[in-house]
Amino acid sequence: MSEWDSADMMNVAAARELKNGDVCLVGVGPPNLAANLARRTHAPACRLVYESGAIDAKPRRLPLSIGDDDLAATATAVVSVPEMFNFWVGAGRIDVGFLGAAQIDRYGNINTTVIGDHKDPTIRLPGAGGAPEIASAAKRVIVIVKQSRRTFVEQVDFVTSVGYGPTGNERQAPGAGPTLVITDHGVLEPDPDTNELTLTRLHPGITVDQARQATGWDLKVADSIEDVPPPTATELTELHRLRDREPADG
Amino acid sequence: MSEWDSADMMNVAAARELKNGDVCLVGVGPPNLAANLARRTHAPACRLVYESGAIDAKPRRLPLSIGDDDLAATATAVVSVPEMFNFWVGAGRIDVGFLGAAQIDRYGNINTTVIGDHKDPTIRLPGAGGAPEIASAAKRVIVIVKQSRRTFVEQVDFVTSVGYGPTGNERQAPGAGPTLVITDHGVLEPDPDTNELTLTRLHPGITVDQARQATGWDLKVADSIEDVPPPTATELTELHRLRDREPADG
Amino acid sequence: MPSPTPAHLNPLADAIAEHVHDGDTVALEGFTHLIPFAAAHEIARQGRRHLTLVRMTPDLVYDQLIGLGVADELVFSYGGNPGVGSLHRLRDAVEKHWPHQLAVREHSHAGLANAYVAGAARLPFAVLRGYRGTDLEEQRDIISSVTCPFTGEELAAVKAINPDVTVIHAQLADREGNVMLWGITGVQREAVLAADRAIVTVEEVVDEFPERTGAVILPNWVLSAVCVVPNGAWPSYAAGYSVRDNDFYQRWDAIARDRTAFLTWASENNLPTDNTSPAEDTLSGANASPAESSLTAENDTKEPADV
Amino acid sequence: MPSPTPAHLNPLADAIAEHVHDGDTVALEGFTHLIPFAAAHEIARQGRRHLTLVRMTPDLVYDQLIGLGVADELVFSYGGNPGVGSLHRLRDAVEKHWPHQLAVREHSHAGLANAYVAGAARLPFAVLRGYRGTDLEEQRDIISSVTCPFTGEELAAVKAINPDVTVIHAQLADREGNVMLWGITGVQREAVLAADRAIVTVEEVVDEFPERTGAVILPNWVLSAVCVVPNGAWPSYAAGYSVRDNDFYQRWDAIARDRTAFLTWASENNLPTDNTSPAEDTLSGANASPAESSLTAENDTKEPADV
Repeated sequence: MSEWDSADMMNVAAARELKNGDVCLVGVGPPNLAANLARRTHAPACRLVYESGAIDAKPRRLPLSIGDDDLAATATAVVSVPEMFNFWVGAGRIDVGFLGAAQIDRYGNINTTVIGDHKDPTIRLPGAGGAPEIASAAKRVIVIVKQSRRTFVEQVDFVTSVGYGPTGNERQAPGAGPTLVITDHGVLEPDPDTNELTLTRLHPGITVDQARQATGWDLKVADSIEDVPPPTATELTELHRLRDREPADG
Repeated sequence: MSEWDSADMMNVAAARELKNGDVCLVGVGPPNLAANLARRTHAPACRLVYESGAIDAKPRRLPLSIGDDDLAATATAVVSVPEMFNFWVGAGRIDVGFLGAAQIDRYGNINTTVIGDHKDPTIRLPGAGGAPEIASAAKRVIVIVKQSRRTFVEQVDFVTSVGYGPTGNERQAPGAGPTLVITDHGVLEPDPDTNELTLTRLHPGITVDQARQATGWDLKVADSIEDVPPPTATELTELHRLRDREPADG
Repeated sequence: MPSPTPAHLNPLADAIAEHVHDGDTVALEGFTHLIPFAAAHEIARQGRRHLTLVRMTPDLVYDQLIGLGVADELVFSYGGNPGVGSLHRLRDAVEKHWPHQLAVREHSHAGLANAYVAGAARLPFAVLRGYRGTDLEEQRDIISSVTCPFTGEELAAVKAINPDVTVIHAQLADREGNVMLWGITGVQREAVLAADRAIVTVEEVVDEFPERTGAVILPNWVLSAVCVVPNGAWPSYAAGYSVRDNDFYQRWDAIARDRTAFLTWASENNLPTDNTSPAEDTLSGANASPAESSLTAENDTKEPADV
Repeated sequence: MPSPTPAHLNPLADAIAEHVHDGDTVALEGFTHLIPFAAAHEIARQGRRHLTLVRMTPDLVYDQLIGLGVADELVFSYGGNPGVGSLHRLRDAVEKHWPHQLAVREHSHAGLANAYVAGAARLPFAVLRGYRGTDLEEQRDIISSVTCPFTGEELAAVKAINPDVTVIHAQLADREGNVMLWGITGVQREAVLAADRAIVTVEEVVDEFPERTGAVILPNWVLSAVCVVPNGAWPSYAAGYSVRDNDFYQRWDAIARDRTAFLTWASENNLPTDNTSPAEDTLSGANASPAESSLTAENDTKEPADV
């Protein structure tokens, strides 16, 4: 039960950022795991919103897609997709939005569209989904992404979702932008002056040098780095139960 | 049962214009009476839509307002008011829209807003309601209004709903505009070339001269005038039953 | 934006005192059905002044508030007593400035509904195909036009409405303060989501919501207060709980026609008025009937069930 | 505009033959839930070509149609196999032009949802706050901007989408051909109302609709055809009738990764393909597994009821 890897640590660290009462827009993958973990541990009253239309979903097991019937069946309300984006996401009612990334640059700009040219790509990625509006309108945006030189790049091939713009100063959206980037190495936060992503926390056993090695630009590092506490036994238990699609413990 | 007055004739003549299968947007007053009369007589399959959101309402008694519970309870679907105007009225899904008028001019432009100046009116009328969009988007617009020099005026004090514009040529809306004006004297139709309202039919016992006397401009009269047949016994029976708020006969 | 605090079940007087302030822009919505009369009367009872009142159909509820001197401005789209006639207090305020002048901004139903829609989406305006060629367009501060960047077509634009507070009546709340309404739901969802604060009066509190086709559910975290006020929509109605008191809508015509009758009605119902003399210019006093103590009357006009 | 004729209960093959033509713009909607797979397969079986396929989430349903050579163009907002990975047929068409080149226009979810909303309202465009600073804006023919005439704020505009035909799956029709769906209802209402013609497959026909909170009801006169196709959403699901066949979504990954496996699957399910050799360039053939005859398989992965 006490074994965990860097991906577990990433999900646990993301879960810890959710506060009780937060309205959280949840996507597939790590965000889904993190948000449900938070709800099963320290933030039972955080409110899960899925872009499929489910508001205040209380999934009994980890949903396998954002359109699982369990989400609709346990939600306080289910709304249409246009209403979700117009009246809930776009209107700024989301406290925390989680995003993934195929590529991210030092100013938090995100690519999930293509590697290569948009008209003739080397790799066609899934595309935008709800990310551009979450990036634009959520009060806090948390990016969850494994750190590597392939992902943390000098320049993204395509801007799908805007962070702070090409030079860090172009953001005009109503939300605050990416407030945290949580990786399998640690946590990056935008510099208060320049918005450049800065390493501020390290996961247990990871060094600054390893984080630098996994970054495709000259990584800015905070003067004092916090150590992220390792996953607790409770966090690990619930993480495993979620992955095994078991209901909450107790 | 065979007694009737000019107001009855007006309502009966309006009801006759509804065809089986027509989608009809119904407002309070004479339109409500006419549409429900049509449904109880020759057009049982006409579809009544109320701007309150009721689609395919099948009221068992004459509704006293467009928001009666009987409309919602008998409708195929009830939608929100924004959806009604955006997806149903504005989108052009209404075959027939009925309108009333406090003032109407020779080009079918309608005032239901004020007598006098808008900022300091002599008489404050109810205002626009759903009329401007019905006038704009319905495939056929039927105006039901008692004819008098007070109502049929050279120039309306305020254009609430557009007919064919100030000189008859300014209409740019997607619907056809006022195709019929049904009064207590007869029926007026726009001239095919000029769009000027032209007397084309007379109710029983009404003369052209009477219609001219009740018109505040030099009334154009068709070369050959049709005689409107008087109300049938069935029409009168159902009209009285509707007014008495009785359910349909049989 | 609404406070993220979950809504509580509150006494109505407390909710109005906390959330409705002098000078606020206030929307009381409900399209014929579920009109929040009890909340309106509480606003009047607490003596609120200088409100901008927003509502698609002012109906009796705003006729009363306007006559009581609560409003400086009215934003609306259809101001009649449906099936009866004029709203005489509204007319008296506009035509004769009694009890004081009332500024008016008016839309079509489509325009005002879309102004709420834009407000709920926190967009500055909404687009619709309408208004062209009408004199309503002269209200340039709320109605303008935009050009489609793809087709070049010119369309109407209406300015978003974001009330300081929206008040609605609904059938049900659950124990957590989530709210459910059904039947004709009008523009209530949009009006609530467009507001900074939202107050809901409900018929009753239940453990669990029933299945209701066409129901609107509002989560507690977009609501500021939920108040249990049975029959809080009277003389309007709440589907499943009451029927519309059509007789009162008829009787109101006589009360509202005459300033004296209106002031008597206000006094009998403990609704404060400005110290305005009714004598100077009564609108159509000739056929006014004496006021009836109708506000507090029971809903005595239930129609026979007809299902 | 849809024909005013009431919808009939039709065989699916007839409805597709009558209403879906080569070269049409076709939207098959359903957000994870109620995806009209059976109708998609019928479109493929009838050999339709040169379609512009519109769908927020292409999902397996468009991965299949794209691999079968049905589409010339794809309009979408998120093209993944949710929780599993890539849509390999979509990628093969875009990256390697197999079986032929696929033109792509893409939105965000908000943009595409609003493009349907504008289409349903028969407006030429919709306004939203989004896209600014993204490279998606480079698609100027579908994404542009407008300036608010009241505040001067610049906002995004998306061009309306009006499919020639929209196809959805729903739980119920009544005997008159009105349709009811509930659960996650996605963008189906808007996609149907935006289309010239609409086809609905349903689980069953009932005398009367039940009460269902959150249900969407579509009157028969906006529908061109209603077809009874039980389990017509498999391997997606219909709330109250089936659960999502998550195993098939997993298995599809192996089928779709490999052109040979895909062609075998198509052949086994009588779905015509273009005469394209799979040999020339297989995307990631290394870990491809043999095709399973999954299309016609029973939904064998019902999960235990968990209420």
